[in-house]
Amino acid sequence: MNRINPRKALLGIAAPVLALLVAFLITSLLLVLFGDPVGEVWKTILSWPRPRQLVQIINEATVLYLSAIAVAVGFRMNIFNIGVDGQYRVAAFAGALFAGQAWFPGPLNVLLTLIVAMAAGGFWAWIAAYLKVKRGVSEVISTIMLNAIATGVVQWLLLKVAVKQPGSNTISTEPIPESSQLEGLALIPGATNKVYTLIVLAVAVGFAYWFVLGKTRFGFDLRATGQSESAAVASGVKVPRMVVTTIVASGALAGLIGMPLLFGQDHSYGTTFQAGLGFAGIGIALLGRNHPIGIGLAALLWAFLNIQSNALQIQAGVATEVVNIIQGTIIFAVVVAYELIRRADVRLEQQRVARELANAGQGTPAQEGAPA
Amino acid sequence: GSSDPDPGTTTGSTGTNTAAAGEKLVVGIAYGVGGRGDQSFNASAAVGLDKAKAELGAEFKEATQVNGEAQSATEERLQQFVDAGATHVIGVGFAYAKAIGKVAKDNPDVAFAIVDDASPDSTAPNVANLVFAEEQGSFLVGAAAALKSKTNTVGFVGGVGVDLIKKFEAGYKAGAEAGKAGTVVKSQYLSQPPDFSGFNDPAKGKTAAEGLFQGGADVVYHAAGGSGSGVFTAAKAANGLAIGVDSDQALTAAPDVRDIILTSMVKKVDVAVFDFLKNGSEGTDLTGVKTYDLKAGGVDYATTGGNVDDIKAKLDELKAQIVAGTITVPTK
Amino acid sequence: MELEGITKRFPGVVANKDIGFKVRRGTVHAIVGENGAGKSTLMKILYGVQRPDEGSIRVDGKEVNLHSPSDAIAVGIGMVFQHFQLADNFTVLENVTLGAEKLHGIGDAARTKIREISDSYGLDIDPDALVADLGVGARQRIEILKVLYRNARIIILDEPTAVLVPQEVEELFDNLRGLKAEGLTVLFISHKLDEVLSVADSVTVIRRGTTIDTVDPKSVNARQLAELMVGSQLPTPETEESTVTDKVVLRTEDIVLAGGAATRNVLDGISLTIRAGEVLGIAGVEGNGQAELVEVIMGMREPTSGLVFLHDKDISDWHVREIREAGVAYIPEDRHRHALLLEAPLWENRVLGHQTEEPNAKGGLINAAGAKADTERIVRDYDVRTPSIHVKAASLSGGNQQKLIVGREMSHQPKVLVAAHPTRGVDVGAQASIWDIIRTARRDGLAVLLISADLEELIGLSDTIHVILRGRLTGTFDPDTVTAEDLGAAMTGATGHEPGGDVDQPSADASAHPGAAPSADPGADPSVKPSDSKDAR
Amino acid sequence: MSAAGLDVGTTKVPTKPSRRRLTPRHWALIVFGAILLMSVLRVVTGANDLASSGLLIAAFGLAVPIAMAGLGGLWSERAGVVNIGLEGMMILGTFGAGFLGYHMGAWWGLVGAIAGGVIGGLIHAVATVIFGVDHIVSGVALNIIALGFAKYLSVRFFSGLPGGGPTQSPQLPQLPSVTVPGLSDSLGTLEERHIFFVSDLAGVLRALCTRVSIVTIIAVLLFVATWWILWRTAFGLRLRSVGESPVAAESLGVNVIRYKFIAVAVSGGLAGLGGGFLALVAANLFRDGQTGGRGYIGLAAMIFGNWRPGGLLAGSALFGYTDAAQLRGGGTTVHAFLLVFAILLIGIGIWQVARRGRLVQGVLAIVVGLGVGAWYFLTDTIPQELSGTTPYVVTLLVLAFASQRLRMPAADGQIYRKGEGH
Ligand SMILES: Nc1ncnc2c1ncn2[C@@H]1O[C@H](COP(=O)(O)OP(=O)(O)OP(=O)(O)O)[C@@H](O)[C@H]1O
Ligand SMILES: Nc1ncnc2c1ncn2[C@@H]1O[C@H](COP(=O)(O)OP(=O)(O)OP(=O)(O)O)[C@@H](O)[C@H]1O
Ligand SMILES: [Mg+2]
Ligand SMILES: [Mg+2]
Repeated sequence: MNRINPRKALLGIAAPVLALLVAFLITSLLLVLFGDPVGEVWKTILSWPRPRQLVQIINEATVLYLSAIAVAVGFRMNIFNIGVDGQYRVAAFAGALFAGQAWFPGPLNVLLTLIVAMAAGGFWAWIAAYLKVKRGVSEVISTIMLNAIATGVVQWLLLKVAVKQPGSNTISTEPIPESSQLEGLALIPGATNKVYTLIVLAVAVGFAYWFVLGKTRFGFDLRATGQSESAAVASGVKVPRMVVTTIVASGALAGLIGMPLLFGQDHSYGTTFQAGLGFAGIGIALLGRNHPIGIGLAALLWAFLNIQSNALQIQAGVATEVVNIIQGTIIFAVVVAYELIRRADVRLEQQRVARELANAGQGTPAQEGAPA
Repeated sequence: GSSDPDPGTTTGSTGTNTAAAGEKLVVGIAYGVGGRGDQSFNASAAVGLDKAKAELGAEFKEATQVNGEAQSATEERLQQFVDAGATHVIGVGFAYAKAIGKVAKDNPDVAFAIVDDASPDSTAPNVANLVFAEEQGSFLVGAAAALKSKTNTVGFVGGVGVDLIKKFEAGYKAGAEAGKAGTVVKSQYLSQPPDFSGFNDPAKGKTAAEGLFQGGADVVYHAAGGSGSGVFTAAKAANGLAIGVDSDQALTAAPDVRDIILTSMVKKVDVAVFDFLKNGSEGTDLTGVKTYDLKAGGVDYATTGGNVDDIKAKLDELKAQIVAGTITVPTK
Repeated sequence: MELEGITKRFPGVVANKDIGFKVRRGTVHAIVGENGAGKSTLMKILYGVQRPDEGSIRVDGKEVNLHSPSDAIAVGIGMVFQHFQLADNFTVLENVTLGAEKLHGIGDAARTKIREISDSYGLDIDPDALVADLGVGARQRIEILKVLYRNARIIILDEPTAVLVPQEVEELFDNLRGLKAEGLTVLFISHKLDEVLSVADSVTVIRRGTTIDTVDPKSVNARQLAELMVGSQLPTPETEESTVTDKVVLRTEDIVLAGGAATRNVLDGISLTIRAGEVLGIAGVEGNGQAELVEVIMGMREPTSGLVFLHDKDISDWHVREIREAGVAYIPEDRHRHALLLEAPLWENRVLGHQTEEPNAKGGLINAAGAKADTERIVRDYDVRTPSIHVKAASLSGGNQQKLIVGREMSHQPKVLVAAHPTRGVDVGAQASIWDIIRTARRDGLAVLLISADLEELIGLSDTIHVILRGRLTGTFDPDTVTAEDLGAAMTGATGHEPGGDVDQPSADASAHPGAAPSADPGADPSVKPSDSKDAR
Repeated sequence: MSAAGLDVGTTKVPTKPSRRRLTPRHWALIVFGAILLMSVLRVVTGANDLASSGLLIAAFGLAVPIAMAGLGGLWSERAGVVNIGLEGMMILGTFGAGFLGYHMGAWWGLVGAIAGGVIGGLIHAVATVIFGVDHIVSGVALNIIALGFAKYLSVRFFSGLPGGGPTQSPQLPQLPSVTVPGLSDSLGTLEERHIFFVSDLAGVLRALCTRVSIVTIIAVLLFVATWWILWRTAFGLRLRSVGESPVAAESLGVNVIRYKFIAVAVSGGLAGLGGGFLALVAANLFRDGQTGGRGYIGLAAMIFGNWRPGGLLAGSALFGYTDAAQLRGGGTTVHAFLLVFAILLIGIGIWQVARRGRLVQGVLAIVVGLGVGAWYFLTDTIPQELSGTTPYVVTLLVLAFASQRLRMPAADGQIYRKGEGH
């Protein structure tokens, strides 16, 4: 983050651009191979979104961003939280249940609900953390299991507390009081729909992520653990405690994923509450290289593709899921591009170090030494 | 470069306009997960649509829901139909409830219909709520199951533990009791929402049905969408009987299992869809809750294959009692 | 074997430049040169791991083209890398047969063959042992067995003696002589010139990637050889006047660290005392508990029983961070694993280990500006050769990495320095400056726990030397009188000091005989002057 | 981030790795004990389905796809490539089975399944082995692509076919299955009697000789073959060596890239076969979303099994058994498990207090155990919503009680670059 190096900046931009092009080519190739209208598909996806779609893109990106940040917190410490999905489900349910009681007036209710949701998500993640630290259970397995368990437990609890609207075939928690519903921000002119008010939450979370990880001692310890567990231990990091804190933090952030949906759209938790956001978060965190701004861009790209692909069936007669192929290919292309650039970069840097050393150390016996 | 398609122009229309009178029907139909080809619920809606195309000259556009998608994506699908010039938009399945409510309010000039929901969420002046009395149909097949059972035990396989499916279960249980008092009904669900894989997992359907058959049941009713094929396989292997759902599955299931399908709880989504479009073509759009029950012919049991011929009289008697209101079928 | 005009360029560096020499069959040929001179690169070229940019290699007069290790193996070349190339979770059998399955399969025939080779060269290797359970010496012998198993006629050994004690080195050399007698050719690299002179039939000196000369070991002495290598004199660790005071700084009391269920204790009753201004050396063959002792003192491991005192405070249950904050500096044995974040810039590595201390932190925040400024200072003061403090630690040479670590650890006015192999693998220049740093700090009252496999270093720097064997302190030596051979013998438990030497070496069990060995006495009798160290001279 | 993860929580004290191998006698004893436990449980709780042949057959059916995915994971991770993309490879396998199975017949379907999986494996191999992409990134991307690709292709190729649709293929032809005629029936009679232990044993044996799909037999053979190839042949030695220490392997002339590549491709083929089983045997058709996360479960089963075929088999069997139990018997059968769990907890609690002197943990375990016991005695069944989570809960519990000694291949998840390690 220091000393912006123009060469690096250029390479940094070249990689994603190149990757997008490659993904474009590969997808086109597949479409041609299977005889689908390539032109129509790209025309649909790459057309400039209408105002209402812009709002949808921003909203979708907001939720995806929160999910990816939750995953990224773990990734920065070499922890693979596949359990974001279950954590946000538990949290969204707990939050909706709490908010629905309307124990507190409007905005306070919102604020407290956020805390409840974070606590619930954090608790669900804590189970995995505890098992990892105390029993050495890989978080990869435990979070997979906990996702499935969350589904059953939440549904069971939901049945106990659900209210049913007459004539409806779905059940949900008590809707949150109107005073706590956030109607949204009219950011995009000409759109009938509104941007989630809780986009500010996403921005705040992104900022906090950047600040805590990059600027604080805690963040330093976290990243050090991720880079080298053994070095972190020797430097005085209490790794088990760190693992618990990080997984719980990741779960708590995951708890926020459902909040924009809850307050800005669904107003209750029910059987049709959006699922699967945790998995999208993994892809986006990887695509954004765990960087707060990178993740933001990746989330927007992801949301753009999701929203634009909605029209694929209607306009091009092609399955919406083509977009998954594009998204997956982009991830591949981006990481491969970064890897190639990394290799080039390492070589250049070594060359530079060696050259400068040779100049500096002229005449000293150990000059060309790079002893191991 | 590329821009929005001009609203009003019709791209990729599939029908030719032979409508004699009234406004030209441009239909947008949004299927639930599974789509037109699911041989069950959505397929039934498609039948109604095809009929409208043939008889009313409607032209239409189709799209299918994606598993676990965002609410906004659901809304967007409907809005896209409107943008593409649809005059009538149909959402197939309760998952469209909120979206229909919202998009209908934004587009008061377009007529909307939703299948399987009559909640305040989807209520608007320009929305027709097409709902079915699944419990009534399930009651009849429950009676059929009980009458045919030699072990006095029958089974039920629900795809996903949602309320709609529990309605099937409730009717089925009541029907079994009415068919033969003391009949034991064993139920099994395959997944819990929001994991909707239970509608898509024939392997699990088969395992659950096997369990029911080996646990003493000899007739199993499924309300499990795509997992139903597994139930049929299990029934065939166990020399038992199975009951289909939504469509007349003795006609649509894989040929080798058709003979063990005792009957099907037919839910005539096609009739409801066609009704809605027919009214539309006549310029009098349906609005409000339209309940398709036994009386309205919206649900029924199927007789294909002749497996229920011997008990038909008894079933029709029960049917008459429900229509007459002497029997009230529970929904829970 | 004949080499001619070998040149190898790496990005930015010419590792080998027009190298040429001949190796006669049935001889031991040594190659010497400073760190980074290009020895390993040359050997890797001979073994097909790397391809030369120019030049040719002839074996028995025929030119060979080595694309991969398989090609080298096919022409009868075998190599023992300095860092053992063994899969820990495999058995000896699996490690040996890997890649050579065609010879005797991977089953009983191979097992028999391994036993046969092991017996005929006295290697004492059980084919079914798990490598993870074996010590360094045995691993080295497995590596040699691997080469013999493949019927290699030319054997390359890259710094085979760095981790061995003198007795093991002697055994190895006996083996080499045996091989030579059978007509095998041995090419070997070492930084220890005495060894080279004792075993080699001819010596090639490489400097800055080129061959300087090939000499007959009988016609030169070590000093001349060193001069050929670097063109200047080798500094040796010289002792100076003792600075030991009577102020006890670090003390351990009967530390026990249990091993697994069925194994013996890893540490067994370790008691030692270090005073301000004292360097306490620990000699031992790798794997005898010294690494664990360091980890216990640093708080990275919980001892099964026993206490650690810093000054008078019991720090046994303190955590690493508290211990470091209290003034214990730490130079770990494996810098890549324990001291550096290789992918992080130098200034972040400056912060590592001192995350909570000035100038790295301000409250809960990292003070990047302060850390960067201080990194600049370390780079200047400790002569860390780097273009900038923003490059990744991985791109520094090992010696410079080590200087950064030493600089970092000395920047917080430590009271105790725990240093494990502080000069391992670093070149002569860096080595000298690290020694200087330790000596200066000692003069200022620092207490140093020094663990080193380099016995010269140990003897030169320490005020007292303990020998550790199988988790116990088995002997105490005065560096002024002890020789490397004596130490080596004690380390292997071969002579004089029996393993479990608490019988005739009371120092290992000081609490039983207070005062008998004051240097190991946990301060039971504070009036005893540490006279048995340097002062007594 | 790297695929290898943190070590925290796993024991670090240099315990000698226990190399106590289980002999056939041990295995027999374990199986015997398990059957005994089931029969005791059956008699005590009256949940007759617990050891029925039907349940066991169903358990096999559910275990095979998981075991195949896990076996795929084993191949890949033994060669040092972490494979979170198993799910994607399985999905491609289901489609391959559906497409070739419909157009060319059941056996070709099997070929299609394997081919689909191999394509997925090759993508993963190219990314991780050639381009050095982080294994997790590649696996996740593969899963996303496979999901979209299978759906896209099924819309493209199955819509409009008789019995097919955008989300499913037409009915697929059946593969043969094997029943030992006389034996199966006579064991059946014995099983019906519900005699303590004898009937349970009969149930188990009957499950082994009744309607065993040919693919199940292939799967079993693949397990044996995997064990033999990886641990008894030169090829296997080399393959495992690149997962333990690629640098050492390279120094001995092993072509590391090639072995990793082969391993990941085989891994894909096996996972694909698991998908093929789902489509061809378990369901007789391809359906979108049919895998339902079984690839991840397979990965978990492999870790559960400590990267060894036997352990993996045990892991998948446990999962398959508990899943079948809850799917067939619902709450009632699962209810019986509560009793086991309660007894286990109380036992552990007593052991903790008596033998290890850990009062707090011990008492806690006993209290929770008593609670579970009370739950057992106060209820007759477990709600559907909760019983569905049985396999996941049981897997997690078993891991929690018996983890720690897991040891993955030493270089698993590390990115290998040729010639850079020495
Ligand atoms: N890929 C590389 N890029 C840059 N420098 C490298 C690379 N590989 C090795 N080096 C440097 O080359 C030097 C020698 O490395 P090498 O691997 O030959 O060590 P070695 O001689 O086998 O071991 P040791 O130095 O411990 O005896 C080290 O300084 C190392 O940092
Ligand atoms: N793979 C590599 N890439 C780039 N540079 C390298 C590589 N390997 C070695 N070097 C460089 O080549 C030079 C010679 O290294 P080499 O390993 O041959 O030294 P050496 O004589 O073995 O030193 P040592 O005594 O430390 O073992 C060093 O400057 C080193 O940094
Ligand atoms: Mg070296
Ligand atoms: Mg070297």
